[in-house]
Amino acid sequence: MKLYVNGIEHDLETPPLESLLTALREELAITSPKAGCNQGGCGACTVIVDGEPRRSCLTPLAAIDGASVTTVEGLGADGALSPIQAAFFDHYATQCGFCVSGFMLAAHTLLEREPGAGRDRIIEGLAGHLCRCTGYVKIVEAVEAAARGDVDLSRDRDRESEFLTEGSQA
Amino acid sequence: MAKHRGRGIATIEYPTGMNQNGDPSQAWVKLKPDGRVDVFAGTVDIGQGSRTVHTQIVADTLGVPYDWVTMDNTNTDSSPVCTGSFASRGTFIGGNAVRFAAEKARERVLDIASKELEIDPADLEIADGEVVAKGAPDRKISISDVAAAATWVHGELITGTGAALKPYAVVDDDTGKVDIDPHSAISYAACVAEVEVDDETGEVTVEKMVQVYDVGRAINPMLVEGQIDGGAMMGLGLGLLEAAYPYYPSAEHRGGEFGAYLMPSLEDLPELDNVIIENPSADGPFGAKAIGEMANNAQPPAICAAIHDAVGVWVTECPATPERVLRALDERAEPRRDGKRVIFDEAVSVRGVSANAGKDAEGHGFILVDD
Amino acid sequence: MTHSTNVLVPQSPEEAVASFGDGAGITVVAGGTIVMPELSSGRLRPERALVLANAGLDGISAANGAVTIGATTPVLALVGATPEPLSTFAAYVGDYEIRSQATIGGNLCAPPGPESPRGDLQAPLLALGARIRSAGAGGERTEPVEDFLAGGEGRLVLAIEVDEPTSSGASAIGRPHAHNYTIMAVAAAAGADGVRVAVTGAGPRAQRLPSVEQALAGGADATAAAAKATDDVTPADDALASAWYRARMLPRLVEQALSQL
Amino acid sequence: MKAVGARLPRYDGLAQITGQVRYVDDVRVPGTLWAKALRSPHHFAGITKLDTGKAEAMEGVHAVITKDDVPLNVYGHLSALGVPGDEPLLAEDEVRYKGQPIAVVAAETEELAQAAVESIEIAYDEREPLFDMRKAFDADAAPIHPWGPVYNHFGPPDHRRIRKGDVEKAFADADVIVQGVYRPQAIEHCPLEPQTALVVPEADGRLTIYSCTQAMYFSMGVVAAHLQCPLNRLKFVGGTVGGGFGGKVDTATETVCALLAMKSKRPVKWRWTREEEFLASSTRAPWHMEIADAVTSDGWILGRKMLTLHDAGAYTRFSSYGLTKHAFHHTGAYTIPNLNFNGYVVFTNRVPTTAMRGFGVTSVSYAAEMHMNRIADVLGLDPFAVRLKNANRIGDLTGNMVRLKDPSTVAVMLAAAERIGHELPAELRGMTNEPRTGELLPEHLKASVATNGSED
Repeated sequence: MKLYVNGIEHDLETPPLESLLTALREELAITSPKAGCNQGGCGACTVIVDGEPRRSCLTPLAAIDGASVTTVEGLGADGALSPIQAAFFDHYATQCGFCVSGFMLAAHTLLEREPGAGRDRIIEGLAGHLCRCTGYVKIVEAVEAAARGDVDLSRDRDRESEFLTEGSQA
Repeated sequence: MAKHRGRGIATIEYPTGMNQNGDPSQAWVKLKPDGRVDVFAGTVDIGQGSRTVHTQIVADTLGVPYDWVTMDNTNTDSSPVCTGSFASRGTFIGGNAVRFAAEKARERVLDIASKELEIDPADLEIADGEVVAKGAPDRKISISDVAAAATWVHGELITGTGAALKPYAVVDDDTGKVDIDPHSAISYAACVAEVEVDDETGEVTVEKMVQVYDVGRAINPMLVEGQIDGGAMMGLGLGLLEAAYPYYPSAEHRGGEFGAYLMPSLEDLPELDNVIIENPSADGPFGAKAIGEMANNAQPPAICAAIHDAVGVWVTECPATPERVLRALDERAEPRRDGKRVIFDEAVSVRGVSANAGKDAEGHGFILVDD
Repeated sequence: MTHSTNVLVPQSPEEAVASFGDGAGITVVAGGTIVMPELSSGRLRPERALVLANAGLDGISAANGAVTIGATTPVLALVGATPEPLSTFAAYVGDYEIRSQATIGGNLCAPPGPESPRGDLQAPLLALGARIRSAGAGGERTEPVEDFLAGGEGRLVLAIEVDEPTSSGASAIGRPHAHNYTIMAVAAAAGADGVRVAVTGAGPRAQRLPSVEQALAGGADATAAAAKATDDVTPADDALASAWYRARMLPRLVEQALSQL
Repeated sequence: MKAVGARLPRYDGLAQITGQVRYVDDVRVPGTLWAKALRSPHHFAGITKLDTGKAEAMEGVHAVITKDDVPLNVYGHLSALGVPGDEPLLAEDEVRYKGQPIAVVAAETEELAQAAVESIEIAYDEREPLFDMRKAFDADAAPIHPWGPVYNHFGPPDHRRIRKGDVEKAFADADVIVQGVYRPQAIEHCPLEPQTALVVPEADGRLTIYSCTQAMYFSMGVVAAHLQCPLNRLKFVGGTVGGGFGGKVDTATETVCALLAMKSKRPVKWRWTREEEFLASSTRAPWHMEIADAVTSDGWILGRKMLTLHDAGAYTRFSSYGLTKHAFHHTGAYTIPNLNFNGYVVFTNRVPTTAMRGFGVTSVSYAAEMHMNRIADVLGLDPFAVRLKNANRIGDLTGNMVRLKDPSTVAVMLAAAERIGHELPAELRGMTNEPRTGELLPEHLKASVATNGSED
């Protein structure tokens, strides 16, 4: 089996009936997709396969031989955040963080399918993803902001520099 | 078929810290030679953002920029005791531990600065990463320089430890009376839920919740909002959706997957209108009380009150599933009136179910008003 | 155990049929949404697995008033592209990701879940009088969906054929919950031979409601016909809803669906 | 002040959105073995045979543990606070809930571990389970534990009591007595990260325990007690958790992994499947609460009698703690001068219940607020008005005789009323939390609130 994961070609030893999630986590040590249920029920394992969001726990490797896979590790280019990542960060759309990779990848593809999607379309598009903490309010706000293009992409990945310049209220 | 709207109110209170106290949190703060600050505390971040809150508290207590502060809560070798992230104790008790540690470190900063500036520590203050003489703002030294002097000149480590512990409150087993306060503070909240009830399907939709929380002081309002938003959804699940045992007390038909367990999803998200009140506590860090645990307590009764307002029936078993709402509508049960007594729900009471006539071994009644 | 499973990935319909053979000891993986959790958990340990992703069994085509749907056509592709009430039911399934991965053939063959109904699409296929083309022991055959559901286990679905109804109806319990299984849903379709009505979620598999259909044929109005619905099914308790609630809701759902005809 | 009060981004926010936060299952150590458990298929049964010989003999299986491998098998989550331990880490001669762990295997793969579990020979003597806590007091109730179905260590009584004022007089003086029963049910915690632990035996004899606990030191104490070892034998690594909500205060996986790692001398990881989470992880407790309030026609609550049953499931865990907290808060955000509260922790053959967000108080918030709304309805009064009248004020005494210093019932209610445009009469609009005076200090409150000697 062969996969292109975040642009890098991998020949996999994981058996072909194992899930894409298992291959990513156990063989390639790409751990952002999470095994929240291994039942397809939570969306924490969602990754992008050939441009479409997929529950990686439900996807046998044999069905996607040769596919291109994107995880959040490959979402931004060269150390920069992608718009959806910047929006999730700015809007505090994470609490424990376990669901966030799946949410962001699903939202990223949703906005590619439906640029400018409004609140109802965002809720419908992401409704299969669970956040128990539950940060739904701020997740929706983040995706709405990304849909509007209202994100700050100049953010440095280094946490030093940002913090007291904008948040402070003295 | 008709849909009915209703509104219900609930007001709650919730204690900060473990009940009866006796739950320590400890912390250690040290400065690097350039004045950057390391915080060691065992507070587990379960998503509530305790690392953020702890570092905010340390930054302001020491008087350094926030981005000077790092925190290690990763292991029990480097971090002293934290009883745990539960009982809404992180910000108050964990926060006090790091505050106390930072205050000690602050004293050491002033001591060293005093030597460098040759000014009595009592005449010094710290602001924006600098130690400044009170009334003489041109006489100052940066904390970076203080830390460097401590390291390279005075041969000292600027550090501080802190421990927060309220003593264990003893309960009188006969009366429940405690000898001392059994909590660190008490937070309060009110929730008004607006629902729509379909009287033919029993389905309830929460349209809006107005929620007011007194958190003492919102150390980080964004994190507080996260707790309020999240609690609202969890409370909605408690009130309307979730049941580990759908046919309680039967233990059958437990779902084994998310697809068969009704957890709140984005589709259940109502309009949330949050109001944060800051009525500071006397002892919490910067006046903080707590927010985490209480955040899912007010919604279930507010929702069930709103159901009553909408269709006139009390659903007193949570969650208020469509089936329970429909059965209540079918029954339209009126309370039994006996003299001045107004008695609801007799059939489900202990005496309504138990075979032992509702008395315990000491003859105390399991019925509310003794015969 | 997936390590010891012989995995077959046919590259054409013919190869799929040949690989499937008589179906003995083989597990078919179409979309994977139902079978993968069984495989990953080790509850299912097949000798052989047939992965249909590249078998060319997908696609929707129309000719002579009939619509033919390949077995591995994703549920998502059915929405807006197939006759009602199938299209509406397809939109009930899961979320975007599940719909784009799950297939009509897999949904048709779905066994009931341990504590939930599955196989939502069985109801509209029953209402539409779908014809199922399948391969397996005794070769290929085409049969009515009722017959397939009654005895189709161990066969490889190749395609599903439905006719455009003259009118249709669909109704479902509850607010949509993309991560939960549909609790109960009713499909109705009117065609040349009358009205067919089917329900999913009232039994282990979807069922037609013959008493309702007969009442309609006998001239009953929607309300009167819908009242017969509980004559045909005996709902059970599961984790999502009780038998009582389902029995209470069924006539209402039937009436709603019939009112759309 | 700069940082406090600011809407600063999460400390770990960038790590979260770039997939760099490492949860326990993201930690990889070469040579790790995988654990799987044999769990009870019955709600209540005696174990008449347990033979792990075949499992131990399987190639690739490196350790099998049962009760005999645990230095201190029976321990309680609150044993350190003096609550008697009643829960075995691995079942002794009985299983008291479906899903209770009996034996755990460590093997080269999860599949192999599962196969080894299935090879364990076990036989049960099934018993009639008890599920209805209301029936625990029946003479013929199943004795789930040797001491019966009720926790009996609240000092001398077998229940938690609150006694304040003269409740019989309050009921005699009342215009109306309103009674009701409230029954919130169990829910699952459902953190998206399942219970997971990885334990690495280090060369120096220490154990590094990668844990998803919400409470590292608390869990370290539990593990050390079971292992009967000093704390410096253990190093907990954690601090980052994929959701807990109280369920990860249970030390569910760490001790078993530690024992397997010690026995196999290999790193061992145990990650529960979602099915196991639903089957065997603890839940929020179901509660049964009966309230009778003595009230006046104009909305004063003179007294409350309350009975609470808390369904602990099969073992105590934190139940006695939760019930005491519940008792302390059973008047809600209001001051009631005369109280008689009796609360019982009742055992049933359910998965043990544990802490969950709002522990002990979520239940009573539901009951007390439902009851408050019923009182308002029965009396024909505005539910805001009844609440404000009885609201906690500075100087009021709670049921456990704590003098309130800064209650905010009034503040949050007035803010809520304003936000929704609910009209209130001027005397209510002008209320504060200041100590009661005038009409808000009626005779029945004077006696037991303002002049009680137990202040401070």
